[in-house]
Amino acid sequence: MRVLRYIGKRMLFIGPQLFGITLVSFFLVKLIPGDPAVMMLGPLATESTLAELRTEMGFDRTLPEQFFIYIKNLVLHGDLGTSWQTTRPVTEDLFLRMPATLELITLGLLLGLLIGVPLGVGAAYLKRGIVAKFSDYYGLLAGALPDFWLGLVLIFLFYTILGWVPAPLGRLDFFIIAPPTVTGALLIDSLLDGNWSAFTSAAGHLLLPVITLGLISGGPILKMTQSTMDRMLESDYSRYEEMCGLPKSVIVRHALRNSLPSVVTIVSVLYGFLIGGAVLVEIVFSWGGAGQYAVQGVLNADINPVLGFVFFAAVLSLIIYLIVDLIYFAIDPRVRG
Amino acid sequence: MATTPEPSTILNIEGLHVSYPVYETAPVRALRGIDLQVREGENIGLVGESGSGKTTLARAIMQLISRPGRVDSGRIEFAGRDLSKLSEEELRAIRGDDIAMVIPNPRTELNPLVTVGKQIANVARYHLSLPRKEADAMAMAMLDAVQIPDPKRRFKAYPHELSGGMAQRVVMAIALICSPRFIISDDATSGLDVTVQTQVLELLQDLVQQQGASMLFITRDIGITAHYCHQVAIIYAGEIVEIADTASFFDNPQHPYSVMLLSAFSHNPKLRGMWSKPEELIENAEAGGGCLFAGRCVRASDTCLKEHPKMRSIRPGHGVRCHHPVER
Amino acid sequence: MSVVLSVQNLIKHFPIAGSRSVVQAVNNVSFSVSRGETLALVGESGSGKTTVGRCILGLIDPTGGEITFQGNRIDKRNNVRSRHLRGKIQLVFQEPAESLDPRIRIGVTIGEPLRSLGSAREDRDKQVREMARRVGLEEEALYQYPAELSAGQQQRVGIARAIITDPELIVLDEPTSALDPTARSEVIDLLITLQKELDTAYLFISHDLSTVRYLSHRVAVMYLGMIVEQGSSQDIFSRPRHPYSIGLLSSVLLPNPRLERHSEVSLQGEIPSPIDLPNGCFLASRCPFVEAQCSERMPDADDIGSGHLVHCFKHRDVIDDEKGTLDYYERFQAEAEKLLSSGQQ
Amino acid sequence: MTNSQGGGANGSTPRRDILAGSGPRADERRIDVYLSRLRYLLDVLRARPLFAVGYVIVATVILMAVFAPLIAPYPPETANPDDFLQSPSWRHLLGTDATGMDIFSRILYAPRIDLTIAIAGTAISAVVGSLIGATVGYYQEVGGVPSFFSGFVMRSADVLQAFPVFVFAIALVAIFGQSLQSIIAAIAFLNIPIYLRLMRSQVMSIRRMRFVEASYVAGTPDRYIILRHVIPNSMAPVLAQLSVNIGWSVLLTAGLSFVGAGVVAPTPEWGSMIASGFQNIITGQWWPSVFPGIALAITVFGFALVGASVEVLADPARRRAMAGSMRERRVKEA
Repeated sequence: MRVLRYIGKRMLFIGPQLFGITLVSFFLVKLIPGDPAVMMLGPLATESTLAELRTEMGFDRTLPEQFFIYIKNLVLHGDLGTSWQTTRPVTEDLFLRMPATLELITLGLLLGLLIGVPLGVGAAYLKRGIVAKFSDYYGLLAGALPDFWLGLVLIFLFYTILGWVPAPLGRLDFFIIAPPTVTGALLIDSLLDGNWSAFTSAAGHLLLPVITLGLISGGPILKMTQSTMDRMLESDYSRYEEMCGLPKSVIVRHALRNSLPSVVTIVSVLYGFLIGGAVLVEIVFSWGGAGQYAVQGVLNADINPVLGFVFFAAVLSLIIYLIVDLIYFAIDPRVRG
Repeated sequence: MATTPEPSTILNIEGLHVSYPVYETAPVRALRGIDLQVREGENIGLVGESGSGKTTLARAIMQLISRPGRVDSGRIEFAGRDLSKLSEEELRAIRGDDIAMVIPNPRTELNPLVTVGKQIANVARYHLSLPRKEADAMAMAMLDAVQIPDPKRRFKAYPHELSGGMAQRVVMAIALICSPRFIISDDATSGLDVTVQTQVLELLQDLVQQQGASMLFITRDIGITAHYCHQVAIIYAGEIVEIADTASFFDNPQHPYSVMLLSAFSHNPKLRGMWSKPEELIENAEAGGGCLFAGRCVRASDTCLKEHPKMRSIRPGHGVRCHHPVER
Repeated sequence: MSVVLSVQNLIKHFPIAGSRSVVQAVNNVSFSVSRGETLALVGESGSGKTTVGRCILGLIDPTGGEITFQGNRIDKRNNVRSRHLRGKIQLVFQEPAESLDPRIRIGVTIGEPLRSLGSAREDRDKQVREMARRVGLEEEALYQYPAELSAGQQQRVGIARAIITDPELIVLDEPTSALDPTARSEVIDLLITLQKELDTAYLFISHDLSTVRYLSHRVAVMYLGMIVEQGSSQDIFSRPRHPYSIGLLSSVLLPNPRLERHSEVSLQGEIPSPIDLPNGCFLASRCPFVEAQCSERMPDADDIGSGHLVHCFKHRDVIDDEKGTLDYYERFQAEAEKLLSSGQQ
Repeated sequence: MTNSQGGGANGSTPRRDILAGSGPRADERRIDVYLSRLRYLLDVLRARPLFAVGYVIVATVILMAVFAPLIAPYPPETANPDDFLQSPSWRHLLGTDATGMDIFSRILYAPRIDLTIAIAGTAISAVVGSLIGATVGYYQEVGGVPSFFSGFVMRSADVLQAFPVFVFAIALVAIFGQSLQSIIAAIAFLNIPIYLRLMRSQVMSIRRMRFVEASYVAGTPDRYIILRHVIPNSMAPVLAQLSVNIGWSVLLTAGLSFVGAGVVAPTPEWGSMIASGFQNIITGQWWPSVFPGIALAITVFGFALVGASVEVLADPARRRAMAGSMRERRVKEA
């Protein structure tokens, strides 16, 4: 099987790539000023207790030694160290928070696709129609609005003024008992649990952040769809299909299929960006996602969460790129050949 | 000059003008009054240099002039119907069904993501309203008819997996599957190697004859028309300057431009010296309203610069647009 | 005649990404070009003729074989860019527009090769003017940009840039095939005149047989990376012996409906892929004269007199000399002259 | 020769220098070219008035930044505890924030920081990224050390692509301290891969162009080929990217400040202003956050429009379409 051989080949590269990323991020993050020992014990700690803690955490070793230990723990035990802020293993923290982020950005990008692709196709199909005009403005505007600001405005409108949605504080109302964690995505877990009230509460909390991300990411998806569709409809083979008298609907369908690789690419790029980039929206909605966790880590010289997050994000990105390649594989026979 | 179409005329073009606007300068007049009649079952070769308007004519017949170009005046009648009066829907029914196009460089013009079998079948499916299975069977038969070896396997092939000659045959299958009455070949074999080209040309000629279709064979290669066409028309700067039966044309080419083309082909320095002006002496005579070829013509007189020549017949079936046709 | 360029057993294989097989673009090609001589490499697309030219120009590295230029071996270290060879080998491309930098004035483009030869600026200016005059460009053109010139003029610029270093050899890669008939014949005439003046050797790469016939002294016919037949232009066009050469020549459609083609030697099917070529003769699958030994081994070159080399087991049986009808170019010329030389005012 | 002026062999009249591409006639032509470009720009603006809006926005924002001290009614960093959270009024056009600073004045001052960071960051990344990209692209297919180098650069860019860039930027600022320079450095660093890839793919296609090969065969040094032929012919998409990228960098700067890893509090900056008004919005005081956001959005919108117009201006296909729409307009007018 060609596909399997291809996946195998990709897997071979993933190891070195992850190592490279961990290496770079480790030495970089270690440069962040601030002594974790001082931060943990407070300004009143004595020099000896500080030194003790440093030895305990391995900070007295040379950087390459520290890196070696870090990698050894990661490979042998899947251990990414502990966060001094939460005093819990980073792996556990991330398994809790990463699904929150992923649920948010997956739904956000789905909404973006639902907005961007139909508008893009419509705008390319009827170049001078009202849809094209609207798409033009929408694309420019979505690229210009800061997502965190849009989130705030939505909160002001739908929570403060209209009161249609729950308070922007986390993923569930405080009185709702969270369903047992299976996937970490609350919508799915609550359904699996049959917990309807948790489901509606989770959905209500998701509404505004997902709309925020969807409206913003709809812009680039729309632009990419429109420009690729334009190109495809102007392409030699679309013109040829026109000469053969095929119905316009067939021509557009074929053009859309030929445009899919670019749409998939832009979605994957957005996904990769949002794993960290959604942190702004997470902060606005007090989401408690992985991005927030990492940013807290950076700002407080809490190194392990940052490294762990980078590692998780890299693994996810690499998985996404693999999926993208598989989609290309399915769509385009030339890649297969 | 509107001639009454003979009963057997399938395509009748009268006074067709097409132009493309150009930013900040005068529009390019791609076609300037084309008159052309094609009779049923006839194969007419249209020869011209690049930029002479050949492809524009093909697209005009299909009613698919690419924006921002447009038809300024003139009419195109196909089987008695004025094509410009038809709705987009009616035109779609004609394209690919009654009038089909054979294109060059098929490997970039076939959809890369669809198997060639499906691309052939699609045309039959939508024009003949066939169910998928029957359309597929028909496409398979067509692949066989264009002499593609192992049609079963090729049916599932993608365009990039085919050689140039194979892809050209696929395009012919697409053009012929609905048994069109009129086929336009736009420089169709120009991308092929010569040893393959003759095979493809012969096949195309056979199939077109079998179906009794007419053909407009557009080409840059005047050599092809000598062997595969009934009539030859020479187009220069958007005008047909000479039109005749093949034998009559090659025995007695009358327009200085036709003679120049033939002498260029011969590479005979003496003949070329006789019939072409060196590049530095070529002048732009377009503005004067005279003959468009006057600036490059070795026979040009004052009349040529002032007066635009009309198409006239010196002998039956042989028209020439020239004040001083070559006489032998 | 002194040999300027000699190519021995040239091989070029291109690796295919993600595969162990290679594209066998050039397989064992040998030829030489002398001073003041034009050798035409003729073949269809994929025959490897352009690749041969690129190997000589150092644009790609050959896989095997030897290229000798004026007694110096050309290889990776010692190529057309090396100081002692610089400007001695020049080239003219097929696409005149693409061979000129659209953002640079014609005069600067023509003079650029002198830059690396270290000639003084004033000197360069003088030479640029001189070259422009030689190729028939007006001085005004030197201040223009490529887009402002016609295709024929652009090609003249390409030629001026090539001859300004007074090269020993010019590789002409299909210099006329993108031009219209009239511009084409003018460029050909220019090339012939310049060769007479400068005594340069031309390696003329082309698929256009009628141009080749007119322009070249010797012809090498290439098929799938091999020279299947080479000899004087006269021999190849009027007494071709290799079935491929005959098929190629008889495929050309000349503008005279009365000239019948030789369909008995027409080649079947299409050119096989240059990946995993067979052991025997590459033409075996298409040749009407094929026999058992053809698919077993590659025929060696057979010299049939005055440097006319043929790679074919059956070349003696292929064509009936008595008929002598093969050179239908000759007949076309004769008829064309009869017809077209009358009637001028 | 028809020309009487240039060919004089006596040398008394100065020869026009062809190789330098200058001289009176060359200058004349150059002016013509500029004039015709300007005319085209005006025609495009007439056909797409929205582009004109873009230019107006960009110009206004820049003027705002320059003349802020003259226009602003209040000093931008002075808190007035008595006047905190005032809603918009004639006294405070856009209201005041929680510390009592005048929002209108702060919005006027903000582009000084935001634009400086965005423009400097984009410019640095464009220059550095393009140069590296051009070198990598030019030597891509050459064996030996250069090929190893380009492989290394591209793998590094790949690794960078799998990085969560935003968190990475925050980390960079954290490492180098919250100064203007380190924010610029972070923005530049984030944008470098964009230009690197863009330029590399361009150069790789230009590298195969015939005119580059002709130069190569003639023995012209690589450095000259890259600077004279390759880069000038590859710049168009980079230029089209610039303006859009400045807008994006403004957003990124604001985002950094919003999470607290960018410009520090009293300094007027749109992102940090939105952040400081964040808590008030839930209680209904919308103006401290909403107005800076609008200013930010309009600015980015303006740069995006200018970017889009550059793309249109550089595209020859649009030039043809332009001719078509002008004909239609003439028909309508007649």
